[in-house]
Amino acid sequence: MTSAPHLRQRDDIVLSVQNLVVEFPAGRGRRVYAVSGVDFDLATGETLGIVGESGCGKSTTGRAIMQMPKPTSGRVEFEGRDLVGLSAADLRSARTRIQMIFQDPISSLNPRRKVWDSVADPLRIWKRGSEADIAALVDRVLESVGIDPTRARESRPHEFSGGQCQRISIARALVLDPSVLICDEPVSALDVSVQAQVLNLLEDLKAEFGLTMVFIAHDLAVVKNVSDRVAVMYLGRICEIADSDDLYARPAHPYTRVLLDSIPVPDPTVTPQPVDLAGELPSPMSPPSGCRFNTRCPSADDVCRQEVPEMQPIGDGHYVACHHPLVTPVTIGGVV
Amino acid sequence: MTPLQTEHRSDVDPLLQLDDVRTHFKTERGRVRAVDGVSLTLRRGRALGIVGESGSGKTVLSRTIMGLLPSTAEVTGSIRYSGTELIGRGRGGMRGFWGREMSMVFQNPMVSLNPVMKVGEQIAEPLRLHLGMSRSDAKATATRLLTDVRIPEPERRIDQYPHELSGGMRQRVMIAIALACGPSLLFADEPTTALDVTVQAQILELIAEQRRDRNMSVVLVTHDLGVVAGHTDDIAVMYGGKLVETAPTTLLFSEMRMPYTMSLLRSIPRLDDPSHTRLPVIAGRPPDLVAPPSGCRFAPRCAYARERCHQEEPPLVPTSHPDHLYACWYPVGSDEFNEREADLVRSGAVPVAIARGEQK
Amino acid sequence: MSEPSAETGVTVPMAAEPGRVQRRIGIGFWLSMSWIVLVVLAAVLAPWLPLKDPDANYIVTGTRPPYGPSWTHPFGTDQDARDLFSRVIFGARTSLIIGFVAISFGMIIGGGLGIIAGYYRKWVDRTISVVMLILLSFPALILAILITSLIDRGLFTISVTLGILAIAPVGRLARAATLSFAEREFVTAARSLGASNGRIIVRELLPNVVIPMAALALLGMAVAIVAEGGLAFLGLSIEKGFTWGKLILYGAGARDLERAPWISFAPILVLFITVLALNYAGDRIRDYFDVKEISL
Amino acid sequence: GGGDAADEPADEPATQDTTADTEAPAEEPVTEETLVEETIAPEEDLDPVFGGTLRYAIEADVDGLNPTRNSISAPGYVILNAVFDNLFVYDENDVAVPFLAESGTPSDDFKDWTVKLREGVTFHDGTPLNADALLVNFSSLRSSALPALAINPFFPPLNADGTDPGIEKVDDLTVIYHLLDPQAYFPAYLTGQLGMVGSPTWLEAALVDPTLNQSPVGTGPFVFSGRSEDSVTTVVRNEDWWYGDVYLDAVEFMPVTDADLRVELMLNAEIDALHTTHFPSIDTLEAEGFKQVIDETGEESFGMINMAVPPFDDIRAREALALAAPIEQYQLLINEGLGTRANGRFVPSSPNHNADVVQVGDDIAAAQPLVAEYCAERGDETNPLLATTTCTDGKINMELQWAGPSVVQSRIADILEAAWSEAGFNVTRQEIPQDDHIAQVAVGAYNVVTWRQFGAPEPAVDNVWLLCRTIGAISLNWPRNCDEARDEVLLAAAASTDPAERASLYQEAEQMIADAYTYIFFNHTRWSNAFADNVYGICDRMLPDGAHARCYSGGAGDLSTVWMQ
Amino acid sequence: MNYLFQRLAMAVMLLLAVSALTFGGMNLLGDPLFNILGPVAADTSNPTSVAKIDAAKEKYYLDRPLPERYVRWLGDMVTGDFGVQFSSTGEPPVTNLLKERTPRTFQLLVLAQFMATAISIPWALIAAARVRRPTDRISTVTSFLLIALPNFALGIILKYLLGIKLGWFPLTYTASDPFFSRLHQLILPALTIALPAAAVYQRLLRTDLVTTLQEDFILMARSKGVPRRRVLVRHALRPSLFSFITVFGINTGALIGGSLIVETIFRVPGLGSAIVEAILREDFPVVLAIVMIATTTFVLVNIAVDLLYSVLDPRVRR
Ligand SMILES: Nc1ncnc2c1ncn2[C@@H]1O[C@H](COP(=O)(O)OP(=O)(O)OP(=O)(O)O)[C@@H](O)[C@H]1O
Ligand SMILES: Nc1ncnc2c1ncn2[C@@H]1O[C@H](COP(=O)(O)OP(=O)(O)OP(=O)(O)O)[C@@H](O)[C@H]1O
Ligand SMILES: [Mg+2]
Ligand SMILES: [Mg+2]
Repeated sequence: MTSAPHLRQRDDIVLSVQNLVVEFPAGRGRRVYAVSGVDFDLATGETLGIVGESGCGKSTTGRAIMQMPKPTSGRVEFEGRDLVGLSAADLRSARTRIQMIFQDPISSLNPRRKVWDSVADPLRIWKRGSEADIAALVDRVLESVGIDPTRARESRPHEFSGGQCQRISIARALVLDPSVLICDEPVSALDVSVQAQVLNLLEDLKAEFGLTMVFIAHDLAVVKNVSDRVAVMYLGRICEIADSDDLYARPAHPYTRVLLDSIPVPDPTVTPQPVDLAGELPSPMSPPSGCRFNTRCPSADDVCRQEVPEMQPIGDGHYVACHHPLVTPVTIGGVV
Repeated sequence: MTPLQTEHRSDVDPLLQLDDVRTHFKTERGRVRAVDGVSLTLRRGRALGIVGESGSGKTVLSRTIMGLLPSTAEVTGSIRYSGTELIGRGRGGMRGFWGREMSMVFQNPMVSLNPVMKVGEQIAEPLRLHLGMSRSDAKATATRLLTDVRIPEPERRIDQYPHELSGGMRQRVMIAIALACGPSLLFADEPTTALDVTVQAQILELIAEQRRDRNMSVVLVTHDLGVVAGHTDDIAVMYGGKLVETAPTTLLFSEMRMPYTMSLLRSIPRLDDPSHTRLPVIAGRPPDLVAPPSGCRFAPRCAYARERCHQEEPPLVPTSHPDHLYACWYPVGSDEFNEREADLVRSGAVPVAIARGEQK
Repeated sequence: MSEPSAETGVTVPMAAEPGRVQRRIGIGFWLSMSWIVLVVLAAVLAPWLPLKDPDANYIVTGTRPPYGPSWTHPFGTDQDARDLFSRVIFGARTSLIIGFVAISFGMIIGGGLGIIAGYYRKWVDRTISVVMLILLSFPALILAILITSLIDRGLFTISVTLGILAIAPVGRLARAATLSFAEREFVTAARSLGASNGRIIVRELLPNVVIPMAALALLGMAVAIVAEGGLAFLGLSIEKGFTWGKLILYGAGARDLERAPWISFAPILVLFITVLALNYAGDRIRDYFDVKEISL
Repeated sequence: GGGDAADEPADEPATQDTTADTEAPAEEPVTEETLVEETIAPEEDLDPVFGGTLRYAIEADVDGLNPTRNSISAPGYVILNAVFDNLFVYDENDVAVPFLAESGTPSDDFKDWTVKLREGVTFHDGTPLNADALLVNFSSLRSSALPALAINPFFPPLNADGTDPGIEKVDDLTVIYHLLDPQAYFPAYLTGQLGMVGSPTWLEAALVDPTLNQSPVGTGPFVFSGRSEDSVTTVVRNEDWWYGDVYLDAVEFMPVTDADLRVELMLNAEIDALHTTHFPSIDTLEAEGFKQVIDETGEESFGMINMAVPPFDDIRAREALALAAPIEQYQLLINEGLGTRANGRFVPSSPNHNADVVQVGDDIAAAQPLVAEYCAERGDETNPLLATTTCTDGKINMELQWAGPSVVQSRIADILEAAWSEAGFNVTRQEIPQDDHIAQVAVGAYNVVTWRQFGAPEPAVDNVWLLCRTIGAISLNWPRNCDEARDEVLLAAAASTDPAERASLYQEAEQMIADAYTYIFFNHTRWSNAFADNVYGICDRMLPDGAHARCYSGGAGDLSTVWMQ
Repeated sequence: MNYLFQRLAMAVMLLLAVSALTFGGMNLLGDPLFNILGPVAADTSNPTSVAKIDAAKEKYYLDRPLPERYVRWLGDMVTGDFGVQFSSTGEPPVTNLLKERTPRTFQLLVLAQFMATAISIPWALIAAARVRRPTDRISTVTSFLLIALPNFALGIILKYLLGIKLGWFPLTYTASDPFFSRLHQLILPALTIALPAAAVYQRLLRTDLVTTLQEDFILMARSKGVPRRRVLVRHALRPSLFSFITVFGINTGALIGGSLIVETIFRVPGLGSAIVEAILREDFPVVLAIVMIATTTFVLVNIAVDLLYSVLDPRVRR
């Protein structure tokens, strides 16, 4: 565990992901190194945000937690059990405790089924109560996400807007009363106005259902808004993890800095900063050695090119994997 | 370059003048009023941002100006480009403008380049067609253009196919194509939504730079207020096919009048807000453009709307600043508005911080 | 495996976008369906309809058949003075049975295999795809002739043989449709909700795959009917009784075409309209549900 | 007269779509002219010219062109007559006279025939024609699979040492054929397959390489030049034919199975000649004024019954079948009223015709009681072919088999089935390819088939289909009808040189054939050879003794005198 | 390279499977002996026949187990020896038949596919350029009619109208005629194949063109000021050719076996008519050989189509 000092030793950890590696075969013996050794944990009631550029492995991480697909190696400890080794049957039932919401609200609902049925389905699969109980529960959950249950009984997904579809899939994820909810870019496809509705809804539901969430997005501002902690990913690895406000206030990794600088601010008085980022994102099929960011990092040197940086603490709950962090490391609790 | 550009001084007469432009589509469901009476002016060398929610008619408006609409579209009103009327010119009539006078950068660089033609060919095509360049001249020019848009190793790239380039590079290629014949007006329709933030920043920077170097006018279509804030001179806000507010950028942000503009801005999560800040939302969904609501089209979703908003359509009126126009009966800052705002803050729908922060 | 024809002969399914304008299916569709229903009804009810005996020789003494269309024989008679109108209707019975049995067989086997291949992927898909590829690369009509000549030329054998030919195209369609749906997130979602594979296939995939298949069923029925005609034309269709194909063949000699064109043209016309109606209806269903089809 | 020696299998119902055969009401007297009728205007004043390629459409392709190995049917004779010369040919009076042979002399008992060859004739490949050549031909024929079956019953079996007692070389140009029975008309055999002489060099090579069966080498007026199976067989002029000048540069034989199409091709001038047995075609060609040679003395079309197995081992079942046969309808529909109804093997103008023999049919009422009687008595025996009882519910189960696919054959089956069903037969239809069909009939795996046969101008040659001795595991006596008394009559007729005696013997045999109900005669086959207007010299061959050769028989004739303009 | 190798390996496997199935099926269901010897095969009581049967069994290895026979056949085939025809009148090598007939069928198909392509591409371009306007609707109706017309019916009609009534084309195919007149003789059969094929191709291509024409890169091309016709031909056509060439490929393979009806109607003695006869005669070596030719062509054409994809679309290149 030395390489993952940011994993916390607390009793209320529901989900702990350790050294998660996911690789995909890419034909002709090549592999896509989608996720290469990711560690994080999640305490009850906490929301962890994951940000990063397209292709950095955010979704893969999320799905690997659900064991869809099974990770190449690593542990996914959920409520004390390692999901990686579970039998198919055990996994099926474990999955009811972790749920996922997807980026594309429309394709995550079956176009040929009434949305009410889609929401009721999980209950039917697990035979949670009589048909009447199920109906009552579904109606209640639909109402709590702001969808009229009567309309839901009669309508198919295409009769709802994107935002409504996203609410419906949230409802479907919630009927089984999961303890962890993984949201994979749930608002990226939505308009800002609708995005705000969904973000607020998630906040409300979190309180109502006592959810623990992993929130994946590429928009740092959105992530920051919903998360307690944020992990920044770059090319399959976490490069920085910190409390949301802390990350914004004191970014320690050069990549985090770049990300923050790139975000356009809706304020004409702020002149946009030229982005200090060289070159292109390397291919996940041949990631650079050493620090994966070294090819584009302004302060990269030979060490960065050769040695993989370890996670190191640089503040309270603030960790960075960088040889040359922008913030000087601090001592926490006697450890370096 | 073309006589049009040398004859007129930039701020004397407008490069583009729209007057009551309406673009309607005939569909099986009825008439879609995608653009419904838009008037606006764009001066030479300036950057205009068009913002609005999805489906508000931004794309249709820019394509109307370009004359790139499907045959189901009906356009009325007047669009004058450097004094020349564009409406009614037909495809053949517009072709002379495309590429040379005005050109366009599309939203998704992944699908806007011909996948089966080499990048170089695609850049060279307008050069050869419009400027009658020889093959080798066109190739040399194409290489130069690639250098201009900051593509490393342009000689190699020119013989590559789009899929061999990253998204950011493809968007640069698109810009190179758009710039090839030295247009006076560049439409950029959400040029960065498909790109990562880091790339987005670079592309926006590139467009701004090219605009300055070439003294072009740019129309930047986007739904992201952050993008327009940093990269435009003027902003036009669209809602439901109509222009609801237009002003120079700084003015708009400091003195926005339209509750819609304000709500839009408020609903964006901001980095400098602490996490878990509650976002004020715009309830409901954008209007159906086949049967738009009567009165103010935003009224059904507007937290500040009153009876009148549902009955009468507000005209576009100027504020004290002649370039700042808005269409609202009870604009931000009016008594009726403030009254409602106070209610909302009290009820918690609008967090105090935001209400205060936005009213500067 | 990216076989040459992996993407071939196949359909990719539809995306019902939100708020998408529902197109009308059109009058042509209803016309086509009416014709199909009419033919099916006539065929089913043929024995109870006031039709002439299709096997009787209505020779008018002192004259020599074939007789041209008239009040007594609306479609005329064949060389043996048999009433073509009732023969065409009775022929519809066999032709439609062949079409129906063939495509049902193809749908059940091919559709099942296709969905399984598309859903389970990996070696299951590879195995099934190879089987389909083998079936597909075997020249269809030759396979049909071979099987029927080696077994027999009964109604059942011919129908099933044509059904076997339908397996690969239907299977590929079902596979492609399944693949495209299986990648959608609602399937992932269902799995994450703990739905079993069987349930996902039946509840989530089947309803979506059924529509492109329905379109294909109509087209496939048309193809099977025509294929039977082809066999008949080679003289290799069913031995006992007659089909449209056999009726056409009876009048297809050069001399009969010249002196009595109705003998082959009456069944050709009915076959043609039926195939047209099936094709058109299938095509409309496909368009209506926005199934992108490459081909049959 | 003599005939096609090894006529067998290819003789059946032709595979084509349209080979309909016909006849007219039996009562109608058939005039002398219908025997061989030439509709060709005399053309004495025209001088033959050299050159031209004649395109000749034949009704089917042939599977081989070796007269000693392949069974030759009418289309085969059309081609082979061009490449080969026969030892004997029929003259215009149907007497077999020497042609490639210089003479043929019988022993007193007509059992040994000495045949002397012409001198100085060579085959196309340069091999000289001599007695050894005949020996090679004979042995090749005797060892063949099917043609041998038609020959062997008349010759002694091979000796243990492999030598053949059937033929004996006398000198370089003379052989003696040793027969089992007295055959007064043996030369007739030598007008057919047995008398076609192929190059021994070629025949021996063909034994090793059977593909050579496709490229015949004879002494005839034309030299085989090339063959593309199912499309065209080409022969070119033999510049030094021993018998004289040949005018045509080449002849192309093209199989066109569709009779209608053959006529269309003629009308379109895509071909110059054709042969056909299709009555409407003959009609059309006549209406269009083409030159035609018509011959109705040849084969008959009939239904044939297998007597070896139940139910038709019982004469009542056969008689019922014959009585119920819809002969009138067959004439009207299949033959379109254009054919001549047959009552037996001979046309009425033949001296061998027995006017008392009338083919029964069209009498369902008379058939029904016979069926009932049969079923009552023998209804629970087994029909081995169908593997059912001979009767079910008082109906006789039977199979009707024909060679197909063929539209006309299916129509015939429709008509027969309808009538027979009414009479109390439960008909199972069985359409099988020609080759199989013949094989099935040869091994006796059938109940009833439609068939075409009895084409030899000399009736003795047709004995092979009728004698007891040709019954076996493979029978050429297809119905397996062994009647010793009839055999005696037939053999006596073959040995008789007295025309009157001969005629009465054949008439007696006709009655015996009719009494057995093994054949249901429908009609006489009418063969027409038709030619385009610019084709001349048809049937102009003069024989060495100065007589005219018989024109066309069984759809095949001689092209050596033909020329085109 | 590696990829091509994989494809070829796959193709070989496919051919093995198809041949094994055909070989097995035919030998299990039919009796080759009967087809070699004819009725003699049934004559088991006669010693000479028995000798012949034994000789044939020996010669054709009929007394060996099926797998062994298959392997022997396969070995021969690989060396170009397809065995001899089963025929009671001689044993001509199957290769003779193939040599004669294959070129005819191939000429027919090349001509047909050429005509189909030459008709369908301009047709599709015209229709796509005028989507949903009268021209397009008429063309759709036309293609529907053509597709719904069974090829035997179309063959009969063409033969009757153009061949018999109008006499524009000869009714026979004569193998001995010079090349160009044989080509002339092939026009009607080729047209019978080409018309429905053209209709199918047209519909596919039109649909794809319509889809392509809605792509952003087409709009992009137009916004560059590229003339309409050039947009259509230069920008839209190539990326729209995929389904077209895919089906073209499949069709080419299918037609080898599927041309038999047309070959029968127009009496072109090609592979199609040969295989029908062979199947009816249970002439297994010929059936196998033609099935192998058809399958090999199918597989090769499809590999070619695959390679063509990468020519058409650089994205597919590896
Ligand atoms: N099933 C798969 N097979 C092969 N490669 C895959 C697969 N899924 C993902 N990848 C690759 O793994 C890498 C990480 O993908 P992932 O979807 O996790 O990225 P992401 O961060 O979610 O990106 P985005 O923001 O675009 O959703 C990418 O390079 C992607 O192409
Ligand atoms: N060809 C067309 N036919 C019918 N309606 C159309 C057509 N094109 C656009 N529309 C409609 O016009 C309206 C405006 O569309 P437009 O694309 O301009 O929106 P936008 O503001 O650009 O949205 P986005 O942010 O999603 O790009 C939408 O309701 C759209 O459905
Ligand atoms: Mg993702
Ligand atoms: Mg847009």
